[in-house]
Amino acid sequence: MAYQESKQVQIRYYAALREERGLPAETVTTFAGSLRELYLELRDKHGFRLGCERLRVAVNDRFGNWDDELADSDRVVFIPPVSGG
Amino acid sequence: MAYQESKQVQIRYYAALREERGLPAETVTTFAGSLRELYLELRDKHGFRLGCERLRVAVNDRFGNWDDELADSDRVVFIPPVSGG
Amino acid sequence: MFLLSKEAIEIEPLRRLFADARAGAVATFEGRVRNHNDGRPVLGLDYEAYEALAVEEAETIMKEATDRFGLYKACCVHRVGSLRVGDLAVWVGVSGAHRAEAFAACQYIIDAVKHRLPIWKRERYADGSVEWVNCQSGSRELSREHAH
Amino acid sequence: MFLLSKEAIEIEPLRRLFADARAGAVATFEGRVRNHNDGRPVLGLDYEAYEALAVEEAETIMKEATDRFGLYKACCVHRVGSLRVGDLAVWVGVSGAHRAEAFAACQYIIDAVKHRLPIWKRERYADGSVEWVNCQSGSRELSREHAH
Repeated sequence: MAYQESKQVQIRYYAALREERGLPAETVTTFAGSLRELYLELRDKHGFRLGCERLRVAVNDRFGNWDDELADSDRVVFIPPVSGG
Repeated sequence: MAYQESKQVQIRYYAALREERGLPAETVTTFAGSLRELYLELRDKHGFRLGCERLRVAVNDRFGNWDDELADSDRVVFIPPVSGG
Repeated sequence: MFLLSKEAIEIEPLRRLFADARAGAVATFEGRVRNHNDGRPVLGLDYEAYEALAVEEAETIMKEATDRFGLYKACCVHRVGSLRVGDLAVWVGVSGAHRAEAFAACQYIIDAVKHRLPIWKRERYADGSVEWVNCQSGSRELSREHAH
Repeated sequence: MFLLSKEAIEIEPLRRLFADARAGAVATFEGRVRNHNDGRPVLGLDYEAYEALAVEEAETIMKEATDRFGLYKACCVHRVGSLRVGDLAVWVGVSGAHRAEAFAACQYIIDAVKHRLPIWKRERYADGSVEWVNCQSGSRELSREHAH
Protein backbone atom coordinates (compact mmCIF):
# COMPACT_ATOMS: atom_id res chain seq x y z
CA MET A 1 0.00 0.00 0.00
CA ALA A 2 1.24 3.43 -0.88
CA TYR A 3 2.05 5.86 1.86
CA GLN A 4 -0.88 8.17 2.56
CA GLU A 5 -0.48 11.68 3.76
CA SER A 6 -2.97 13.11 6.15
CA LYS A 7 -5.34 15.78 4.81
CA GLN A 8 -6.83 18.78 6.46
CA VAL A 9 -10.46 19.33 5.43
CA GLN A 10 -13.09 21.81 6.50
CA ILE A 11 -16.50 20.47 7.34
CA ARG A 12 -19.70 22.38 7.79
CA TYR A 13 -22.78 20.90 9.41
CA TYR A 14 -26.40 21.85 8.82
CA ALA A 15 -29.73 21.10 10.41
CA ALA A 16 -29.96 17.74 12.20
CA LEU A 17 -26.26 16.99 11.64
CA ARG A 18 -25.26 20.34 13.11
CA GLU A 19 -27.27 19.61 16.21
CA GLU A 20 -25.90 16.08 16.52
CA ARG A 21 -22.35 17.36 16.16
CA GLY A 22 -22.99 20.36 18.39
CA LEU A 23 -20.91 22.49 16.03
CA PRO A 24 -21.61 24.38 12.76
CA ALA A 25 -18.12 23.71 11.36
CA GLU A 26 -14.78 22.13 12.16
CA THR A 27 -11.43 21.42 10.60
CA VAL A 28 -10.53 17.75 10.59
CA THR A 29 -7.28 15.94 9.98
CA THR A 30 -7.97 12.62 8.31
CA PHE A 31 -6.48 9.77 6.29
CA ALA A 32 -9.84 9.06 4.62
CA GLY A 33 -9.42 8.41 0.89
CA SER A 34 -12.99 9.13 -0.18
CA LEU A 35 -15.92 11.24 0.98
CA ARG A 36 -17.61 8.03 2.12
CA GLU A 37 -14.64 7.07 4.28
CA LEU A 38 -14.61 10.54 5.77
CA TYR A 39 -18.28 10.39 6.69
CA LEU A 40 -18.02 6.90 8.16
CA GLU A 41 -15.05 8.00 10.24
CA LEU A 42 -16.98 10.98 11.58
CA ARG A 43 -20.17 8.99 12.06
CA ASP A 44 -18.24 6.45 14.08
CA LYS A 45 -16.75 9.24 16.21
CA HIS A 46 -19.89 11.35 16.77
CA GLY A 47 -22.71 8.84 16.44
CA PHE A 48 -24.60 10.50 13.58
CA ARG A 49 -27.85 8.62 13.12
CA LEU A 50 -28.24 8.82 9.35
CA GLY A 51 -26.24 6.63 6.97
CA CYS A 52 -24.72 7.65 3.64
CA GLU A 53 -27.78 6.30 1.81
CA ARG A 54 -29.91 9.04 3.40
CA LEU A 55 -27.42 11.86 2.81
CA ARG A 56 -25.90 13.67 -0.12
CA VAL A 57 -22.49 15.25 -0.07
CA ALA A 58 -20.98 18.44 -1.48
CA VAL A 59 -17.33 19.37 -1.99
CA ASN A 60 -16.27 22.94 -2.52
CA ASP A 61 -19.92 24.00 -2.96
CA ARG A 62 -20.70 21.42 -5.65
CA PHE A 63 -22.63 18.19 -5.27
CA GLY A 64 -20.21 15.26 -5.17
CA ASN A 65 -20.34 11.47 -5.12
CA TRP A 66 -19.56 9.41 -2.06
CA ASP A 67 -16.73 7.64 -3.87
CA ASP A 68 -15.04 10.86 -4.98
CA GLU A 69 -11.50 11.17 -3.72
CA LEU A 70 -10.92 13.48 -0.80
CA ALA A 71 -8.23 16.11 -1.33
CA ASP A 72 -6.36 18.28 1.12
CA SER A 73 -8.15 21.57 1.85
CA ASP A 74 -11.49 20.32 0.56
CA ARG A 75 -14.55 22.02 2.01
CA VAL A 76 -17.07 19.28 2.67
CA VAL A 77 -20.76 19.41 3.55
CA PHE A 78 -22.87 16.38 4.37
CA ILE A 79 -26.42 17.10 3.28
CA PRO A 80 -29.25 15.59 5.35
CA PRO A 81 -32.58 14.94 3.60
CA VAL A 82 -33.77 18.33 2.45
CA SER A 83 -37.11 19.88 3.34
CA GLY A 84 -37.27 23.29 1.74
CA GLY A 85 -40.38 24.85 0.27
CA MET B 1 -102.71 21.70 -36.01
CA ALA B 2 -103.63 23.53 -32.84
CA TYR B 3 -104.06 27.23 -32.94
CA GLN B 4 -100.85 28.97 -31.88
CA GLU B 5 -100.84 32.25 -30.10
CA SER B 6 -98.06 34.69 -30.80
CA LYS B 7 -95.52 35.30 -28.06
CA GLN B 8 -93.69 38.40 -27.04
CA VAL B 9 -90.07 37.67 -26.09
CA GLN B 10 -87.18 39.87 -25.11
CA ILE B 11 -83.89 39.26 -26.80
CA ARG B 12 -80.48 40.57 -25.84
CA TYR B 13 -77.51 40.45 -28.16
CA TYR B 14 -73.85 40.31 -27.21
CA ALA B 15 -70.53 40.64 -28.98
CA ALA B 16 -70.57 39.66 -32.68
CA LEU B 17 -74.33 39.11 -32.68
CA ARG B 18 -74.96 42.55 -31.19
CA GLU B 19 -72.88 44.12 -33.92
CA GLU B 20 -74.57 42.12 -36.67
CA ARG B 21 -78.01 43.05 -35.33
CA GLY B 22 -76.97 46.63 -34.66
CA LEU B 23 -78.93 46.56 -31.39
CA PRO B 24 -78.20 45.37 -27.83
CA ALA B 25 -81.77 44.24 -27.24
CA GLU B 26 -85.22 44.06 -28.78
CA THR B 27 -88.70 42.78 -28.10
CA VAL B 28 -89.91 40.37 -30.75
CA THR B 29 -93.36 39.00 -31.53
CA THR B 30 -93.07 35.46 -32.85
CA PHE B 31 -94.91 32.22 -33.51
CA ALA B 32 -91.72 30.19 -33.03
CA GLY B 33 -92.33 27.07 -30.96
CA SER B 34 -88.75 26.43 -29.83
CA LEU B 35 -85.59 28.42 -29.21
CA ARG B 36 -84.17 26.92 -32.39
CA GLU B 37 -87.12 28.15 -34.46
CA LEU B 38 -86.76 31.58 -32.91
CA TYR B 39 -83.08 31.81 -33.80
CA LEU B 40 -83.60 30.54 -37.34
CA GLU B 41 -86.38 33.10 -37.84
CA LEU B 42 -84.12 35.92 -36.64
CA ARG B 43 -81.14 34.61 -38.56
CA ASP B 44 -83.19 34.57 -41.71
CA LYS B 45 -84.33 38.14 -41.05
CA HIS B 46 -80.99 39.67 -40.03
CA GLY B 47 -78.44 37.48 -41.76
CA PHE B 48 -76.54 36.30 -38.68
CA ARG B 49 -73.50 34.40 -39.88
CA LEU B 50 -73.24 31.74 -37.20
CA GLY B 51 -75.51 28.70 -37.10
CA CYS B 52 -77.07 27.10 -34.02
CA GLU B 53 -74.25 24.56 -33.90
CA ARG B 54 -71.79 27.37 -33.05
CA LEU B 55 -74.03 29.07 -30.48
CA ARG B 56 -75.48 28.30 -27.08
CA VAL B 57 -78.71 29.73 -25.83
CA ALA B 58 -79.98 31.00 -22.49
CA VAL B 59 -83.53 31.60 -21.29
CA ASN B 60 -84.28 33.74 -18.27
CA ASP B 61 -80.56 33.77 -17.33
CA ARG B 62 -80.14 29.98 -17.43
CA PHE B 63 -78.51 27.90 -20.13
CA GLY B 64 -81.19 26.24 -22.25
CA ASN B 65 -81.44 23.71 -25.06
CA TRP B 66 -82.27 24.60 -28.62
CA ASP B 67 -85.32 22.37 -28.57
CA ASP B 68 -86.74 23.89 -25.38
CA GLU B 69 -90.18 25.36 -25.86
CA LEU B 70 -90.43 29.12 -26.15
CA ALA B 71 -92.87 30.76 -23.75
CA ASP B 72 -94.43 34.18 -23.74
CA SER B 73 -92.30 36.78 -21.90
CA ASP B 74 -89.14 34.67 -22.10
CA ARG B 75 -85.88 36.59 -21.96
CA VAL B 76 -83.62 34.97 -24.53
CA VAL B 77 -79.89 35.36 -25.17
CA PHE B 78 -78.05 33.70 -28.04
CA ILE B 79 -74.49 33.04 -26.92
CA PRO B 80 -71.74 33.27 -29.55
CA PRO B 81 -68.56 31.22 -28.98
CA VAL B 82 -67.10 32.57 -25.75
CA SER B 83 -63.59 33.94 -25.38
CA GLY B 84 -63.17 35.06 -21.80
CA GLY B 85 -59.99 34.74 -19.79
CA MET C 1 -66.12 34.24 -4.92
CA PHE C 2 -66.39 35.67 -8.41
CA LEU C 3 -66.50 39.28 -9.54
CA LEU C 4 -66.79 41.08 -12.84
CA SER C 5 -64.83 44.31 -12.61
CA LYS C 6 -65.12 47.44 -14.72
CA GLU C 7 -62.04 48.83 -12.99
CA ALA C 8 -58.42 47.65 -13.01
CA ILE C 9 -58.01 44.54 -10.85
CA GLU C 10 -56.01 45.19 -7.67
CA ILE C 11 -54.27 42.05 -6.50
CA GLU C 12 -53.12 42.98 -3.00
CA PRO C 13 -56.64 43.22 -1.51
CA LEU C 14 -57.46 39.89 -3.15
CA ARG C 15 -54.40 38.22 -1.71
CA ARG C 16 -55.34 39.41 1.77
CA LEU C 17 -58.49 37.30 1.52
CA PHE C 18 -56.27 34.23 1.54
CA ALA C 19 -54.84 34.59 5.03
CA ASP C 20 -55.66 31.23 6.59
CA ALA C 21 -53.61 29.38 9.19
CA ARG C 22 -54.53 26.01 7.63
CA ALA C 23 -53.38 26.96 4.12
CA GLY C 24 -49.95 25.70 3.12
CA ALA C 25 -50.36 26.47 -0.57
CA VAL C 26 -51.71 29.38 -2.57
CA ALA C 27 -51.67 29.16 -6.37
CA THR C 28 -52.60 32.13 -8.51
CA PHE C 29 -53.02 32.81 -12.20
CA GLU C 30 -52.97 36.16 -13.97
CA GLY C 31 -54.20 36.39 -17.52
CA ARG C 32 -52.86 39.55 -19.12
CA VAL C 33 -53.43 41.29 -22.42
CA ARG C 34 -50.43 40.41 -24.53
CA ASN C 35 -49.16 42.25 -27.57
CA HIS C 36 -49.65 39.38 -29.98
CA ASN C 37 -52.22 36.73 -30.80
CA ASP C 38 -52.08 34.18 -33.55
CA GLY C 39 -49.12 36.05 -35.01
CA ARG C 40 -50.95 39.40 -35.21
CA PRO C 41 -49.81 42.46 -33.25
CA VAL C 42 -52.49 43.37 -30.70
CA LEU C 43 -52.97 46.88 -29.27
CA GLY C 44 -55.69 46.06 -26.77
CA LEU C 45 -59.03 44.41 -26.35
CA ASP C 46 -62.57 44.83 -25.10
CA TYR C 47 -64.38 42.35 -22.89
CA GLU C 48 -68.13 42.09 -22.85
CA ALA C 49 -70.07 39.84 -20.46
CA TYR C 50 -73.59 38.54 -20.14
CA GLU C 51 -73.37 39.43 -16.52
CA ALA C 52 -76.19 37.54 -14.79
CA LEU C 53 -75.33 34.22 -16.40
CA ALA C 54 -71.55 34.73 -16.20
CA VAL C 55 -71.72 35.30 -12.45
CA GLU C 56 -73.98 32.34 -11.85
CA GLU C 57 -71.92 29.97 -13.99
CA ALA C 58 -68.70 31.22 -12.38
CA GLU C 59 -70.04 30.55 -8.89
CA THR C 60 -70.86 27.03 -10.05
CA ILE C 61 -67.28 26.62 -11.28
CA MET C 62 -65.85 27.91 -8.00
CA LYS C 63 -67.98 25.47 -6.04
CA GLU C 64 -66.96 22.56 -8.28
CA ALA C 65 -63.29 23.36 -7.76
CA THR C 66 -63.68 23.88 -4.02
CA ASP C 67 -65.43 20.55 -3.56
CA ARG C 68 -63.25 18.56 -5.91
CA PHE C 69 -59.89 19.82 -4.63
CA GLY C 70 -60.78 20.51 -1.01
CA LEU C 71 -59.88 24.19 -1.20
CA TYR C 72 -60.04 26.60 1.71
CA LYS C 73 -60.72 29.53 -0.59
CA ALA C 74 -61.18 30.21 -4.29
CA CYS C 75 -61.53 33.60 -5.90
CA CYS C 76 -61.72 34.83 -9.48
CA VAL C 77 -62.06 38.35 -10.86
CA HIS C 78 -62.62 39.01 -14.56
CA ARG C 79 -62.35 42.39 -16.22
CA VAL C 80 -64.95 43.84 -18.54
CA GLY C 81 -64.51 46.93 -20.68
CA SER C 82 -61.56 48.26 -22.59
CA LEU C 83 -58.06 46.95 -21.80
CA ARG C 84 -54.59 47.76 -23.02
CA VAL C 85 -51.54 45.55 -23.48
CA GLY C 86 -50.19 44.53 -20.08
CA ASP C 87 -53.52 45.01 -18.29
CA LEU C 88 -54.77 42.23 -16.07
CA ALA C 89 -57.74 40.51 -17.73
CA VAL C 90 -58.43 37.78 -15.21
CA TRP C 91 -57.09 36.76 -11.81
CA VAL C 92 -57.59 33.41 -10.12
CA GLY C 93 -56.40 32.52 -6.63
CA VAL C 94 -56.93 29.38 -4.61
CA SER C 95 -55.66 28.11 -1.27
CA GLY C 96 -55.42 24.60 0.09
CA ALA C 97 -53.37 22.46 2.42
CA HIS C 98 -51.03 21.16 -0.29
CA ARG C 99 -49.60 22.39 -3.55
CA ALA C 100 -50.76 19.66 -5.94
CA GLU C 101 -54.43 20.39 -5.25
CA ALA C 102 -53.84 24.14 -5.39
CA PHE C 103 -52.25 23.98 -8.84
CA ALA C 104 -54.87 21.58 -10.18
CA ALA C 105 -57.71 23.70 -8.84
CA CYS C 106 -56.31 26.96 -10.19
CA GLN C 107 -55.92 25.41 -13.63
CA TYR C 108 -59.41 23.87 -13.45
CA ILE C 109 -60.94 27.25 -12.69
CA ILE C 110 -59.17 29.23 -15.42
CA ASP C 111 -59.92 26.52 -18.00
CA ALA C 112 -63.60 26.47 -17.05
CA VAL C 113 -63.80 30.27 -16.94
CA LYS C 114 -62.46 30.43 -20.48
CA HIS C 115 -64.71 27.73 -21.85
CA ARG C 116 -67.97 28.21 -19.98
CA LEU C 117 -68.53 31.85 -19.04
CA PRO C 118 -70.53 34.01 -21.46
CA ILE C 119 -67.75 36.56 -21.87
CA TRP C 120 -66.44 37.78 -25.21
CA LYS C 121 -63.20 39.39 -26.27
CA ARG C 122 -62.78 41.77 -29.18
CA GLU C 123 -59.17 42.27 -30.20
CA ARG C 124 -57.89 45.56 -31.60
CA TYR C 125 -55.03 45.04 -34.00
CA ALA C 126 -52.14 47.29 -35.00
CA ASP C 127 -53.57 47.57 -38.53
CA GLY C 128 -56.75 49.20 -37.16
CA SER C 129 -59.01 46.19 -37.58
CA VAL C 130 -61.01 44.58 -34.79
CA GLU C 131 -62.27 41.04 -34.40
CA TRP C 132 -64.47 39.13 -31.94
CA VAL C 133 -62.23 36.23 -31.02
CA ASN C 134 -63.67 32.78 -31.84
CA CYS C 135 -66.66 34.29 -33.64
CA GLN C 136 -65.47 34.15 -37.20
CA SER C 137 -67.41 31.82 -39.46
CA GLY C 138 -64.49 30.38 -41.42
CA SER C 139 -62.61 27.18 -40.63
CA ARG C 140 -59.31 28.97 -40.04
CA GLU C 141 -60.73 30.73 -37.06
CA LEU C 142 -62.27 27.57 -35.69
CA SER C 143 -58.90 25.93 -35.45
CA ARG C 144 -57.16 28.81 -33.74
CA GLU C 145 -55.63 28.62 -30.32
CA HIS C 146 -56.78 31.67 -28.44
CA ALA C 147 -55.88 30.55 -24.96
CA HIS C 148 -53.46 32.63 -22.94
CA MET D 1 -33.69 34.80 -10.47
CA PHE D 2 -33.43 33.18 -7.06
CA LEU D 3 -33.04 34.77 -3.65
CA LEU D 4 -32.71 33.55 -0.10
CA SER D 5 -34.34 36.08 2.18
CA LYS D 6 -33.83 36.63 5.89
CA GLU D 7 -36.71 39.13 5.86
CA ALA D 8 -40.41 38.66 5.17
CA ILE D 9 -41.04 38.17 1.44
CA GLU D 10 -42.84 41.14 -0.17
CA ILE D 11 -44.81 40.05 -3.19
CA GLU D 12 -45.71 43.35 -4.85
CA PRO D 13 -42.11 44.26 -5.82
CA LEU D 14 -41.69 40.74 -7.18
CA ARG D 15 -44.84 40.97 -9.25
CA ARG D 16 -43.64 44.22 -10.79
CA LEU D 17 -40.71 42.30 -12.29
CA PHE D 18 -43.22 40.47 -14.46
CA ALA D 19 -44.46 43.40 -16.51
CA ASP D 20 -43.90 42.19 -20.07
CA ALA D 21 -46.00 43.06 -23.11
CA ARG D 22 -45.50 39.56 -24.53
CA ALA D 23 -46.69 37.75 -21.42
CA GLY D 24 -50.26 36.48 -21.49
CA ALA D 25 -49.94 34.26 -18.44
CA VAL D 26 -48.39 34.63 -15.01
CA ALA D 27 -48.60 31.71 -12.59
CA THR D 28 -47.49 32.04 -9.00
CA PHE D 29 -47.17 29.77 -6.02
CA GLU D 30 -46.98 30.73 -2.37
CA GLY D 31 -45.88 28.18 0.18
CA ARG D 32 -46.97 29.26 3.63
CA VAL D 33 -46.39 27.97 7.10
CA ARG D 34 -49.54 26.12 8.04
CA ASN D 35 -50.75 25.26 11.49
CA HIS D 36 -50.62 21.51 11.01
CA ASN D 37 -48.37 18.88 9.51
CA ASP D 38 -48.86 15.15 9.52
CA GLY D 39 -51.69 15.64 12.02
CA ARG D 40 -49.57 17.57 14.55
CA PRO D 41 -50.33 21.20 15.48
CA VAL D 42 -47.47 23.42 14.30
CA LEU D 43 -46.59 26.78 15.89
CA GLY D 44 -43.88 27.81 13.46
CA LEU D 45 -40.69 26.69 11.84
CA ASP D 46 -37.08 27.54 11.15
CA TYR D 47 -35.42 27.29 7.76
CA GLU D 48 -31.69 26.79 7.40
CA ALA D 49 -29.90 26.84 4.04
CA TYR D 50 -26.50 25.84 2.71
CA GLU D 51 -26.48 29.12 0.91
CA ALA D 52 -23.79 28.83 -1.76
CA LEU D 53 -25.03 25.50 -3.06
CA ALA D 54 -28.73 26.36 -2.66
CA VAL D 55 -28.35 29.47 -4.81
CA GLU D 56 -26.37 27.67 -7.48
CA GLU D 57 -28.73 24.73 -7.67
CA ALA D 58 -31.74 27.06 -7.72
CA GLU D 59 -30.30 29.03 -10.63
CA THR D 60 -29.90 25.72 -12.46
CA ILE D 61 -33.54 24.89 -11.77
CA MET D 62 -34.71 28.31 -13.00
CA LYS D 63 -32.75 27.87 -16.20
CA GLU D 64 -34.11 24.38 -16.77
CA ALA D 65 -37.67 25.65 -16.38
CA THR D 66 -37.08 28.70 -18.56
CA ASP D 67 -35.64 26.61 -21.39
CA ARG D 68 -38.10 23.76 -21.16
CA PHE D 69 -41.26 25.87 -20.95
CA GLY D 70 -40.18 28.91 -22.96
CA LEU D 71 -40.70 31.34 -20.09
CA TYR D 72 -40.20 35.08 -20.31
CA LYS D 73 -39.34 35.31 -16.64
CA ALA D 74 -38.96 33.02 -13.64
CA CYS D 75 -38.36 34.09 -10.08
CA CYS D 76 -38.20 32.29 -6.76
CA VAL D 77 -37.60 33.60 -3.26
CA HIS D 78 -37.13 31.30 -0.28
CA ARG D 79 -37.14 32.39 3.35
CA VAL D 80 -34.52 31.42 5.87
CA GLY D 81 -34.76 31.99 9.61
CA SER D 82 -37.65 31.77 12.00
CA LEU D 83 -41.23 31.81 10.63
CA ARG D 84 -44.65 31.77 12.21
CA VAL D 85 -47.91 30.24 11.03
CA GLY D 86 -49.20 32.17 8.03
CA ASP D 87 -45.76 33.48 7.03
CA LEU D 88 -44.69 33.11 3.43
CA ALA D 89 -41.96 30.45 3.19
CA VAL D 90 -41.43 30.39 -0.56
CA TRP D 91 -42.73 32.32 -3.55
CA VAL D 92 -42.48 31.25 -7.19
CA GLY D 93 -43.59 33.35 -10.15
CA VAL D 94 -43.29 32.63 -13.87
CA SER D 95 -44.53 34.34 -17.00
CA GLY D 96 -45.07 32.98 -20.47
CA ALA D 97 -47.20 33.46 -23.54
CA HIS D 98 -49.77 30.82 -22.56
CA ARG D 99 -51.19 29.39 -19.38
CA ALA D 100 -50.40 25.69 -19.80
CA GLU D 101 -46.67 26.34 -19.89
CA ALA D 102 -46.89 28.82 -17.03
CA PHE D 103 -48.64 26.34 -14.74
CA ALA D 104 -46.31 23.49 -15.69
CA ALA D 105 -43.22 25.63 -15.16
CA CYS D 106 -44.37 26.97 -11.81
CA GLN D 107 -45.04 23.46 -10.60
CA TYR D 108 -41.72 22.20 -11.97
CA ILE D 109 -39.84 24.89 -10.08
CA ILE D 110 -41.52 24.40 -6.71
CA ASP D 111 -41.15 20.62 -6.97
CA ALA D 112 -37.46 20.93 -7.80
CA VAL D 113 -36.89 23.56 -5.10
CA LYS D 114 -38.37 21.21 -2.52
CA HIS D 115 -36.44 18.17 -3.65
CA ARG D 116 -33.08 19.55 -4.72
CA LEU D 117 -32.13 22.62 -2.71
CA PRO D 118 -30.04 22.11 0.44
CA ILE D 119 -32.58 23.80 2.70
CA TRP D 120 -33.92 22.32 5.92
CA LYS D 121 -37.01 22.93 7.95
CA ARG D 122 -37.34 22.46 11.70
CA GLU D 123 -40.92 22.40 12.90
CA ARG D 124 -41.93 23.71 16.29
CA TYR D 125 -44.93 21.88 17.69
CA ALA D 126 -47.61 22.95 20.10
CA ASP D 127 -46.34 20.42 22.68
CA GLY D 128 -42.97 22.22 22.80
CA SER D 129 -41.02 19.66 20.79
CA VAL D 130 -39.07 20.42 17.61
CA GLU D 131 -38.13 18.21 14.71
CA TRP D 132 -36.02 18.50 11.57
CA VAL D 133 -38.48 17.43 8.90
CA ASN D 134 -37.44 14.36 6.87
CA CYS D 135 -34.38 13.78 9.08
CA GLN D 136 -35.73 11.18 11.46
CA SER D 137 -34.14 7.78 11.20
CA GLY D 138 -37.28 5.66 11.63
CA SER D 139 -39.41 4.23 8.84
CA ARG D 140 -42.51 6.20 9.89
CA GLU D 141 -40.77 9.43 9.09
CA LEU D 142 -39.45 8.14 5.80
CA SER D 143 -42.93 7.49 4.53
CA ARG D 144 -44.34 10.85 5.54
CA GLU D 145 -45.78 13.34 3.14
CA HIS D 146 -44.24 16.68 4.03
CA ALA D 147 -45.07 18.54 0.86
CA HIS D 148 -47.24 21.62 1.07
